[in-house]
Amino acid sequence: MAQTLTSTPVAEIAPRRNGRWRAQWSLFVESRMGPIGLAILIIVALVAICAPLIAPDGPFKLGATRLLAPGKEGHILGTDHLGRDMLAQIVYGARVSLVIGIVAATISLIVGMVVGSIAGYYGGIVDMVLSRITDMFLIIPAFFLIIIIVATLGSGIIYVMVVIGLTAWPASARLMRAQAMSLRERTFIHALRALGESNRKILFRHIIPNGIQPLIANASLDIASAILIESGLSFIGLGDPNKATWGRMIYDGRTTITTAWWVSVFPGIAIIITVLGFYLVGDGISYVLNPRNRKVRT
Amino acid sequence: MSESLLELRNVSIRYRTGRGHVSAVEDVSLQVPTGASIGLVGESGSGKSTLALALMRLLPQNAEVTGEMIFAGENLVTKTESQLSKGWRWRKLAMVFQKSLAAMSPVHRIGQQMEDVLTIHEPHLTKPEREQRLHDVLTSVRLPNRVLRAYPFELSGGMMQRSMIALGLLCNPPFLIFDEATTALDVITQTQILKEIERLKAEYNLTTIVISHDVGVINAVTDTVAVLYAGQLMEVAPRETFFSNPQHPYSQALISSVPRLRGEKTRLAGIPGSLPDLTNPPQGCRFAPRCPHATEGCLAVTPPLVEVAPGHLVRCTDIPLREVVA
Amino acid sequence: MGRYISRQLASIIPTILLSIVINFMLLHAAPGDPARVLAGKDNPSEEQIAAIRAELGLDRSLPVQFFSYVRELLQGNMGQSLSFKQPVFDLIMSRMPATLLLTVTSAILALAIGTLLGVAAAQRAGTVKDAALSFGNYALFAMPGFWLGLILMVIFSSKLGWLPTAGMRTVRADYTGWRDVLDVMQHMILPVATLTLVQVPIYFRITRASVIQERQQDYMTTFRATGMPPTHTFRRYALRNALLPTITVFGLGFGFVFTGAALVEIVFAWPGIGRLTLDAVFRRDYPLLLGVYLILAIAVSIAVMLTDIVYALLDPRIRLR
Amino acid sequence: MSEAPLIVADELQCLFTVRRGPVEFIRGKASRIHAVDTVSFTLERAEILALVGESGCGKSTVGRMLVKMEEPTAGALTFAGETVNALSGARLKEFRRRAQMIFQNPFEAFDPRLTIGTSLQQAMQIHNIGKDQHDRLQRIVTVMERSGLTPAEDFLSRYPHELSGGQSQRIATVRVMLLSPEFVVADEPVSMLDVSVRADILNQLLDLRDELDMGIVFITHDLAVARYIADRIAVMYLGMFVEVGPAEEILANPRHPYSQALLSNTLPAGDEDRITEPMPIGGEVPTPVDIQPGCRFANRCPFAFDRCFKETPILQAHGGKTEVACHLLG
Repeated sequence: MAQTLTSTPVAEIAPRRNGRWRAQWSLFVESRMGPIGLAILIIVALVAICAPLIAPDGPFKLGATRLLAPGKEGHILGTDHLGRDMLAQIVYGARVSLVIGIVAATISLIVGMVVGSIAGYYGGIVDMVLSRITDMFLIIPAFFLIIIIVATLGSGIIYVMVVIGLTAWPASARLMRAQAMSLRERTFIHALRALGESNRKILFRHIIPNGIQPLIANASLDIASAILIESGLSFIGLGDPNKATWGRMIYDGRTTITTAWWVSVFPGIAIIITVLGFYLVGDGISYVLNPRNRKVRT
Repeated sequence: MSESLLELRNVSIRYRTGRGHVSAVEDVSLQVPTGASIGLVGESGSGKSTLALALMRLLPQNAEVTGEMIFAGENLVTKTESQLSKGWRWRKLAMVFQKSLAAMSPVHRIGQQMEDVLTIHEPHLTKPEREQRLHDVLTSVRLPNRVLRAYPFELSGGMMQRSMIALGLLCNPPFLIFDEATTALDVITQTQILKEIERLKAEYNLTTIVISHDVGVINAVTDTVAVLYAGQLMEVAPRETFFSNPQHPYSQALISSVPRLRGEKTRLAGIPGSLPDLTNPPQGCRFAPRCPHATEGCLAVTPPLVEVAPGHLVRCTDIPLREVVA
Repeated sequence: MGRYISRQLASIIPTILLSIVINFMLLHAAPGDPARVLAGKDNPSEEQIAAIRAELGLDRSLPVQFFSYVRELLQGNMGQSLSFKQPVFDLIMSRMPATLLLTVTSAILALAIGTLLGVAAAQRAGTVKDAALSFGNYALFAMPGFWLGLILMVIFSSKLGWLPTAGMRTVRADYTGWRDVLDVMQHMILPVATLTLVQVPIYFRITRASVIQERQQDYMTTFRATGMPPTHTFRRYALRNALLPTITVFGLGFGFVFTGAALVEIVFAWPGIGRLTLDAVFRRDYPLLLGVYLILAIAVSIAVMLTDIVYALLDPRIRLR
Repeated sequence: MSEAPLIVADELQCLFTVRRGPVEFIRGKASRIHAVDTVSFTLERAEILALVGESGCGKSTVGRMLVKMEEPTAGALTFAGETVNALSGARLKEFRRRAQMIFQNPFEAFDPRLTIGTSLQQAMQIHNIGKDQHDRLQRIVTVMERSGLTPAEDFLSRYPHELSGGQSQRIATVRVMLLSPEFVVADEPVSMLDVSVRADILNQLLDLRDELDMGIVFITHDLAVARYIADRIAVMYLGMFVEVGPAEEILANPRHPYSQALLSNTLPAGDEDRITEPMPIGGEVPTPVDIQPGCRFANRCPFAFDRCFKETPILQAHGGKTEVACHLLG
């Protein structure tokens, strides 16, 4: 049993079974960053879900007055160069951003999980090949790759999500590989092999479920970075032209920023708040997963 | 018997945790005479390492120490961190840790780290004097000088453990604690290092506490054995007496559950049951729930540590009874 | 050590090869005729397409095409930019210094600031100050660099008028010598500040985490037991160990810097790779886009390799194995 | 069938190639670690053989090869008269049921996410043992209660982290028993346990041998434990057997200098005197990279002479049942 100098076990006292979730939750709260992030995300999600209630006219309704300053004529956050209400656009933009982030992160999580766990569990030549490929993808400047692909293949939102997801997986793969490599040497995996369990079942029923936690924390960061990448793409004009995303709003407001700052500033703040929420939740999950923070350290 | 260098008086240690207090050490009183070598033996969860760290005042923040630890006439429990660093730690008490590979910085040379420690305690030494001292301590643990140029990962387990002993001897402390110092080593290396420890005790005139879960180690390098179980001191006895005539049921079980190299092969008996939950320790004797001789009285009241013979103390209500039988 | 370096050198070759393969595949994966794609979408003439087809040898088998593509690359021939009517390689190289000026300056500044703040936060771990620093760091990390650049530009150039709005030099001023250097430096301030700010969190996070982790290592207990003052142990031992991971991040972070720089260059009209990329996107100049990507992949691979070597120099566990 | 010994290991060898970088690859230079170098022995049913040696001597690798957790680089392994080297598919699975392994670390013996009951049932499901869930549970409870784990139901609903090390190791042994194996390799099963619970595990294994005529290879670094549990002892040094024979004979009269060193350096745990003064041996067990001919113990052996550095001694009997690999004995 791994013991450190300062934490020699006093007794084998373990938290009760159903106390496990509660213990993890209390650690999450203790991380301070986690709960703040979760609160932010709940608000963002509520806004996205309730968009039709907040902005009944939808995001594309053209208004009479262009570039209206915030607070004028009932437009709390002003209007853009086509007279569209900024608040409505931002509220609907939340939906797009969340979907892009979650879909891209899910793709990257799944690819990373499969590649990493196979490389880590089987080892040997399989690992050599897969982890070299992973490292290479990690080094390659993904944003430029995304630019080329989107510029070549088209900038529909589906493409954008898939391409972001397919370039973001190396980080998850590295995490999962490390997990699988350490799990592989754990006694219970050896025991399962000795008992005659097939490698495929060991991989999917034991290695992945036991090793996936750090990937969940990482997925939170992946969602955040997917949202940022999409906004970057939109900003250079490669976003989906049919979707009101926050990046696109900043792009739209760029030319008039000296006269109508609100068109670019508010969507930017929306991005910051949402991305921050995911970062903070990721931080909270990492805190929970860090064995050093476990309580009942005896 | 000479005067005590160290005396523990009713030392109790509790950890505050999310699930309440863990009573790791309870009411331990122990005298360590100058020149003595006390073996502190106990299984995992006995509190032996907690006690060692408490002596160096290295326990984590969530630990509370009560009682007195009188070292050379002064109470260590009330010393401040800066007092301890100046003149106590390493000058008067030093320690050899378990798990030696991680016990030094991995990216600094061993010599550099040792020299650094020496400079802090004896800043007046010149560079050649420091090098001489390093050479001396290395020689006394039978290590070549090239170890000074090595990084921890370049040394074998045995050499690294010798380096840790050399580090402990660096400032000539009168008192040295060995905390499971040979546990991770192979049989032959372990025996050789224990022999070095025996020799160094005489050479440096050391008083030592040797902590181990292995009665074989305790047998090899101590003159007095103290048995800890679940934080309570169960028996203190001269080594010969402890091995030939242990009085506490736990001591007896501990010795008889180890297979022997020679003699009649009899079926070994383990100790049934498991360690009590120290967040909610049982009333009375903590061994009572597993003790074959336990009575209702044992579960109600903690028996006192009674001197049954000179230098032989036992915490058990059953003692007079069984002595009559014997 | 020599063996280590040669191994590192050997290890970047596959990465570069992979980038070339990706490039090649992108050419062929694009919808329709690669020659048509390479020629751009703005109604290329049939002669143009035929010329490109001949140049790439598109009538031959894929492996043959691949090897001739690689051979061309090895000679520095990345094709002709369609919109600039110049060799792609020359074009990129002419823009590289401007980009390097931004990226290198900001990376070093961010490394210094982020590390210092990270150490400061770790030393106060668990306090309100640490929480505030961490929160601020995350907020900064959540900021899109181009947006931050816009905001800084509006405040410091448009509203306050303290700094030039855009470009690398004052137009039509034709300064020379020191005057020119000063002029460039003045133009640099905002883009460099933007890039530095968005990178600080990377170093802050890794430094804070690794300092906290290092303080819990066993050797810290050993040194505390020896009576070594905590500040001494920290400065002399914990810090050295804790800063090692930062080096790796510095290498990998280079890819990130280029990304950030590209967008910030667009905001500040800085004549670097980012502007070039944007132009290439707008004008559907595919040879140029592929060229930019390949050069960056190689540059980042080399940066990663160099940092690995520096890491090995500082960590005997790697150097001596 | 029943005539054949349970296990016949014929010149088993296991070499590991040291990881190569591109440079070494081009130069075509590869170092090999001789984890196990030609080990031969037989094991009968109901016999317990202890493999004794220091860390890195290859005793665990031998154990792992015996249950096909590691493939030998050379040599043949026969199990109940059948060659197992090339087994695969259904035959391998059947071998896995008949030849089992108990591991060192009881704290990680079970998947931490599953209850003990689930893990035990899973072991039976792999080999289609038991008609249905009810039947399987019935069997589990029977075996557990026979091993003194009462009440069994109380353990089945627990998670691994709620067990003590001793309990966990006993249940791990139960899991192995559910498959009714004929052969078990026990790799240091008590070295991580407190002394007070070690006896339980050792006794559990002894009882199983008696009840099921199981053959056991017991791996340990502790000669006293080996003496307690084993009929025969094989002393290993750097991937080779240096001495093999009846346990009492080796304990009473070790012939190989390494066995002598090991025995004399083992600490007595009671009031018995040392048999002899600890024999001083220089250095530590080296990593066996690119081994040259000669006795592997020669450079640490106080009695080594010319021949020891040139010629590898062969394991042979010198009167008595014990076989020794040493030039000193002629």
